[in-house]
Amino acid sequence: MARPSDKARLRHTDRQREQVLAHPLARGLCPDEVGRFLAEVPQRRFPSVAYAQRGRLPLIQPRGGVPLFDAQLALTKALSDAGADFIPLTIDSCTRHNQYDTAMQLLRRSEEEGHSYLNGYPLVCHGHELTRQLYAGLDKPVSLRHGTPDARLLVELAIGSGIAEIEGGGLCYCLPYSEGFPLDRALLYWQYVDRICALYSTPERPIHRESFGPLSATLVPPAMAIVIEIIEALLAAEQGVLSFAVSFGQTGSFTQDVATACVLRRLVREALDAHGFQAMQVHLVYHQWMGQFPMQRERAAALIAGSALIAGVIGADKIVVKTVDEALGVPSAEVNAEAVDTVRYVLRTFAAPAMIDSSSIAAEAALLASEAGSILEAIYGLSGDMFWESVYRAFQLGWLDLPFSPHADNANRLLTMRDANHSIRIVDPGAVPISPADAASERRLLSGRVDEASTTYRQILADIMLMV
Amino acid sequence: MARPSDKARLRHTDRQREQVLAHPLARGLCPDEVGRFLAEVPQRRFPSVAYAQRGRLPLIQPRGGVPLFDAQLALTKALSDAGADFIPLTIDSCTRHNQYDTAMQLLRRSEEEGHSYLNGYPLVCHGHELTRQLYAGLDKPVSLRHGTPDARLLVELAIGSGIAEIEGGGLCYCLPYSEGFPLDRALLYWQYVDRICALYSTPERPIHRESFGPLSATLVPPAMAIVIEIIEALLAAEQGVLSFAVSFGQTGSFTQDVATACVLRRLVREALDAHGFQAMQVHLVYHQWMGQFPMQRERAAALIAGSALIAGVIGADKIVVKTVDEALGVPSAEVNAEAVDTVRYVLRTFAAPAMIDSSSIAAEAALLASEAGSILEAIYGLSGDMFWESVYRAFQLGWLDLPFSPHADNANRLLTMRDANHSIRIVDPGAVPISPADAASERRLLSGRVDEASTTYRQILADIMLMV
Amino acid sequence: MKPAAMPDSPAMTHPRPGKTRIVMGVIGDDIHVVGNRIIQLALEESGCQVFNLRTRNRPEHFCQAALEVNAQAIFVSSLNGEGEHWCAGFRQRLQEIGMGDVLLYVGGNVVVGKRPESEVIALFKGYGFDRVYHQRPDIGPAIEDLFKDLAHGQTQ
Amino acid sequence: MKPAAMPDSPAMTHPRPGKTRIVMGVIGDDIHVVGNRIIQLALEESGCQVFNLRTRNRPEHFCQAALEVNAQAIFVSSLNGEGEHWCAGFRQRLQEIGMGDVLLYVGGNVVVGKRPESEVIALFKGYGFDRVYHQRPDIGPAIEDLFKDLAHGQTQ
Ligand code: B12
Ligand code: B12
Repeated sequence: MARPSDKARLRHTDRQREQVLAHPLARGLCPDEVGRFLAEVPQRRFPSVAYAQRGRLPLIQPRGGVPLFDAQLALTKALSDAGADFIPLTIDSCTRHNQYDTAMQLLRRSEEEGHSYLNGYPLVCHGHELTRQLYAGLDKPVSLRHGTPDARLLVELAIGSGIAEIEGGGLCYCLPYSEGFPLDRALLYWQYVDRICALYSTPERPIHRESFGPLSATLVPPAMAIVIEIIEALLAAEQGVLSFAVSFGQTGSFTQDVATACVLRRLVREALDAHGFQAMQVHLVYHQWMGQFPMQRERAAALIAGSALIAGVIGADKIVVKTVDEALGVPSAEVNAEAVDTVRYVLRTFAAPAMIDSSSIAAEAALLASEAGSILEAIYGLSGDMFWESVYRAFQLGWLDLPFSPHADNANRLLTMRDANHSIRIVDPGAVPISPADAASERRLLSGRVDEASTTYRQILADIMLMV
Repeated sequence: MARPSDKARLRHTDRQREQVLAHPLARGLCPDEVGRFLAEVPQRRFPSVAYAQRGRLPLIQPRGGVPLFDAQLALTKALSDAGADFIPLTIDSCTRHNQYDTAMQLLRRSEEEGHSYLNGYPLVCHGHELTRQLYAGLDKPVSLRHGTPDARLLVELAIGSGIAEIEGGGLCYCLPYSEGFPLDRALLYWQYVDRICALYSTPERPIHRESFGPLSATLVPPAMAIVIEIIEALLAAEQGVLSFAVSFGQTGSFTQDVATACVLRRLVREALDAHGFQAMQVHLVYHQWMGQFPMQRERAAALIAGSALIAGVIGADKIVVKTVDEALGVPSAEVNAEAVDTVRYVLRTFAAPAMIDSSSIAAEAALLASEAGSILEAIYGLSGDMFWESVYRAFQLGWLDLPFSPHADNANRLLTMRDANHSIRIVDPGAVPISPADAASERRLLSGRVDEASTTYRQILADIMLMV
Repeated sequence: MKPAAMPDSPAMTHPRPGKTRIVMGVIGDDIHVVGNRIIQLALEESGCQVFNLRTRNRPEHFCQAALEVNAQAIFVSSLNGEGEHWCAGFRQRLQEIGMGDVLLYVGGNVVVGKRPESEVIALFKGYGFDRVYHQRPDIGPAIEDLFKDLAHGQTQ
Repeated sequence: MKPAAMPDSPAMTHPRPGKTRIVMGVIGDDIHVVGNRIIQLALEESGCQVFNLRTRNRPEHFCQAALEVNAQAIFVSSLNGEGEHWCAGFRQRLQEIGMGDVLLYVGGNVVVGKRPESEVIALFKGYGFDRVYHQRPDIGPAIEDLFKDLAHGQTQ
């Protein structure tokens, strides 16, 4: 039995750190210098402080990353002026796959040809000294948004740039974001990242970690997302991280969103306390609809407004915002700022009642809690020395199985569909260890769906295109 | 004690009807011919049928009225194609004040100069024969939307045009819609309208009546709206109307909307049953935000989407839709159709959980039910022969007092403000007979408001401009 | 229909010396009173003496009231779109009763539907209005303009 | 990085006679797989034999697979915006290995951000693509076009 524990804490990372910082693009970053720099930036640059000062409304965080420094500076100002509470730095996909040469080449082309060849900010190419200037004088937290199985160099440079929130994790940045990066290696690399975050942290200025709950953003059953979020909170806690956020993506069902929020909050707290990690503070982040967006501008705006209202209802600590151009492409600074203004407007004007409940919400929450509990217990029960090894073993066994994952080793036996309330139901659990009773409940809730028999691509597409 | 009862039913309306139909613009309308015509239009032209066939989602009704027949026909088609379940006919303000000559003059100018001088469709000028052709082949109910203290001629011609839903009432189309039309006269004229609707009705094809709950759409405390809606349901039931809808306008508070919907539904049913009107079917209609709209297009779209989601949550039978041009002026057919599409989109995609509750919703509902109950009991207790006389007496006593009413006889002693949840609170009940305990609860709930002392125009404006 | 004679609201009878005297009201068969209520409060808070005709007025109601209280300015509101019809020839009516120099402002949603801003302003300037506040929710700027115009002695 | 050699997915080995043989996959460091999954299902349901390279491919992966299975068409997907870079010179690569006549389609969000539709289509036609489906969520029309193009014997 390998329960999560601080015995798994990496005792000496120096040798590995030397290797990581030996990369030419690390440009001789010095951890001590970065430590001193972090001690001087404004305190509100640390998410734990921003969260502590939060009023009644969820904090707002857009996405945003463009190749060139000047354009990123302009975008940062526009988003801050529009009322963003967290400033994003979204990293391009080449850098996410450690293809720094391609990133450098495409950065140059973007400069020369005056339009973007990269879908984000190539931080490793720009380096931490230049990137620090993006945030000179900023008193809001900056969040690194990427999808990087091996993020060791990227995160060293990001923290070196004064970025105090690091999104990601061994599971959530491997299974949805790579075609086959070995999961065991990703889990170990993210142990290193968690450890570095802990080393840079002080009680008042902790480097904050946030897990990516939406995963493949496509028909992921909430129980699976809840389990993965709890695993990553535990893995980070093992390394000494003290400030963490779990998150999940809008499911497409109002009922299931409210139930997921309530179960995720409760179970992550229980799991941390049960393993002696009472000291870790946990927040809840809600991602606006992460699946296929409607092309029609008015519908996209309505989707953004409706999901902002749900964020208010579930009392999310932070909401990650989409724009009306989501189905088209990377949005302009104006469209992005407009999305921040609209979400802020909805959160302010539709002051939603806290703690709402209903019979359908309570039933959904009970089912999700039972399913997540069963999967976690099964993983805790696996033999082995380290909790991360049990996690890896569970993935190989198909106990952790992510619908629509590009990963070659993903079991792909877990099948899901939407019920009449648009909630995501488990048609076939595959090897996922939920109880037979829960599996039966899932299928019963599906009986409402008339065309459940037909699994033609049209019917799967209908569930994916729910919001179009 | 003058309790509502069918003893108040007008026994002989022939003489008054002759007078009404003697108006030259009645163009010799013949009630029998209209009766035969109503028996032949498609059954789905009757709201009771549309409501009975309603699926899970609220039915959608836009607003819309333009001076010229051709333009109104095009608008009718555009709204129907966009998915409207009810088709509106919004009447211009001259006709609402029985200024038929001015309406005729402005209709002609609109024709000659190619732009509108009227803010709606002058049905009395166009007549019922021409207006019938607007709806040839339509199998959806048409709703007369206006604001007319003396609607006797207008309603005769509307029903003659095949319109089977008549909005209005003695209180709701007098107090917010006239600078001083004598309320007793309005109450009697609307008894006539209710009676005509009942006479044209058959059990399968009842002419449907809908009361206008938003009233002045400005800081109206829900208890007052609930009381006025119940009064108008009772007055219509006295005249034999069998199909009725009560309505209310979005309050600006998610919590208060949910509470208002639940209390209004329950109390109107109880009041009707208590007075022997079990046969009357009652539906609940929700008006999207009726106050000052934001000029900014994206915010207006967000307000429309957010309020559509609330309509889903409260399980409204029908939602009356606003457009993104609300703050600018009468919308174009395209903008109006777009609003229908967006609301339909939100209702479909955000399948809200039915019967939600929370501690704050339950507390609000209890307070509103107690206040509405007290006011109704006081009115029932007034001496007099007819219930409508008690209603008139209550208005003179200031027991019925409408904030922001243009009516010269309105008491204007009832003062309201928003609390921290944006709910409308009673600062001073004036003569409105709510219990001292409830009045104290209202003030206690206001304590959250910091600036409650200052009643400068800026602070009142802030409550009015909540959604801007 | 409103009685042609001046409504006998208390503030109407005797203008107070020194205070800026303003007649205001909503024109046409228009019952929008919320803005009317707000404008009265705002004008009074900035020290004006306000004669409010409230809603559903004809042009002659404004002219008669302006004559009676020797008004320095008239604020005409139109929200329901009838303004284009009822405001025609407004300045001429004032000139006919010797009040041609009164400051004349109009505001609200002064035409039906969306029309080019420049076209709307030209239309009401043609009717003799000094300033036009079409689709401008905030009354603040208009009150500043009022005191600027008064300071320039545009009126006695 | 993906191994340069063809991944040994079962459908890969021996093309079935008579069925239209299509190679498909996502190009660049792009891991968007949802559309890829849907397109495979749709093509198979319309009777094609599909060789799916899945995600994170280079142009040479497509060319090698097309040669190996003697493909009649190649469906290239690009969602993350890297298409403009990786699709350059695609037709030329095919010509160099004697596959110059293969039908070549591209679709998804093929450039970064919003660019004029005409400019995007011209760009990829310049790379040698027969058809370009930029920001077109529905795969239906592309499959119809495929059978039309095949019927015109544009390919052996
Ligand atoms: C609340 C409201 C109502 C309420 C009114 C309650 C009442 N008795 O007052 C109800 C529901 C009863 C109502 C009814 C109608 N309404 Co209405 N209503 C509105 C709404 C939503 C807000 C108006 C409001 O109260 N604003 C808040 C106050 C504080 O602002 P305000 O009135 O605009 O006034 C401010 C400014 O305009 C400015 N201002 C105003 N006058 C002046 C004058 C001067 C000199 C200056 C300097 C400034 C100035 O300062 C004021 C203070 O801040 C508006 C749309 C909007 N604006 O969002 C439609 C609106 C005004 N209504 C409209 C219409 C047409 C009607 C109806 C005729 C119904 C119909 N056919 O649709 C009826 C009126 C019948 C009649 N006889 O006139 C239209 C007018 C269309 C147009 N002009 O093209 C609007 C614009 C809605 C729309 N987009 O169609 N309405
Ligand atoms: C779901 C999603 C994700 C998921 C993907 C999960 C997975 N592994 O598949 C997650 C959250 C992981 C993700 C990550 C990223 N994403 Co993403 N993602 C989306 C989203 C919301 C929907 C895509 C989707 O699944 N659609 C449903 C399927 C059925 O449709 P489809 O993929 O478009 O494919 C259909 C059509 O395009 C067409 N088609 C596709 N290919 C072809 C080929 C041919 C020949 C033909 C005929 C037709 C055709 O038919 C398909 C079937 O219907 C889109 C935005 C949107 N479309 O609303 C963004 C989007 C594609 N992502 C985008 C980006 C940039 C990224 C990231 C790089 C992060 C970043 N920098 O923002 C990373 C990718 C990292 C990487 N290494 O590539 C951008 C691309 C921007 C651009 N091109 O300008 C988009 C457009 C969002 C945006 N507006 O910025 N994403």
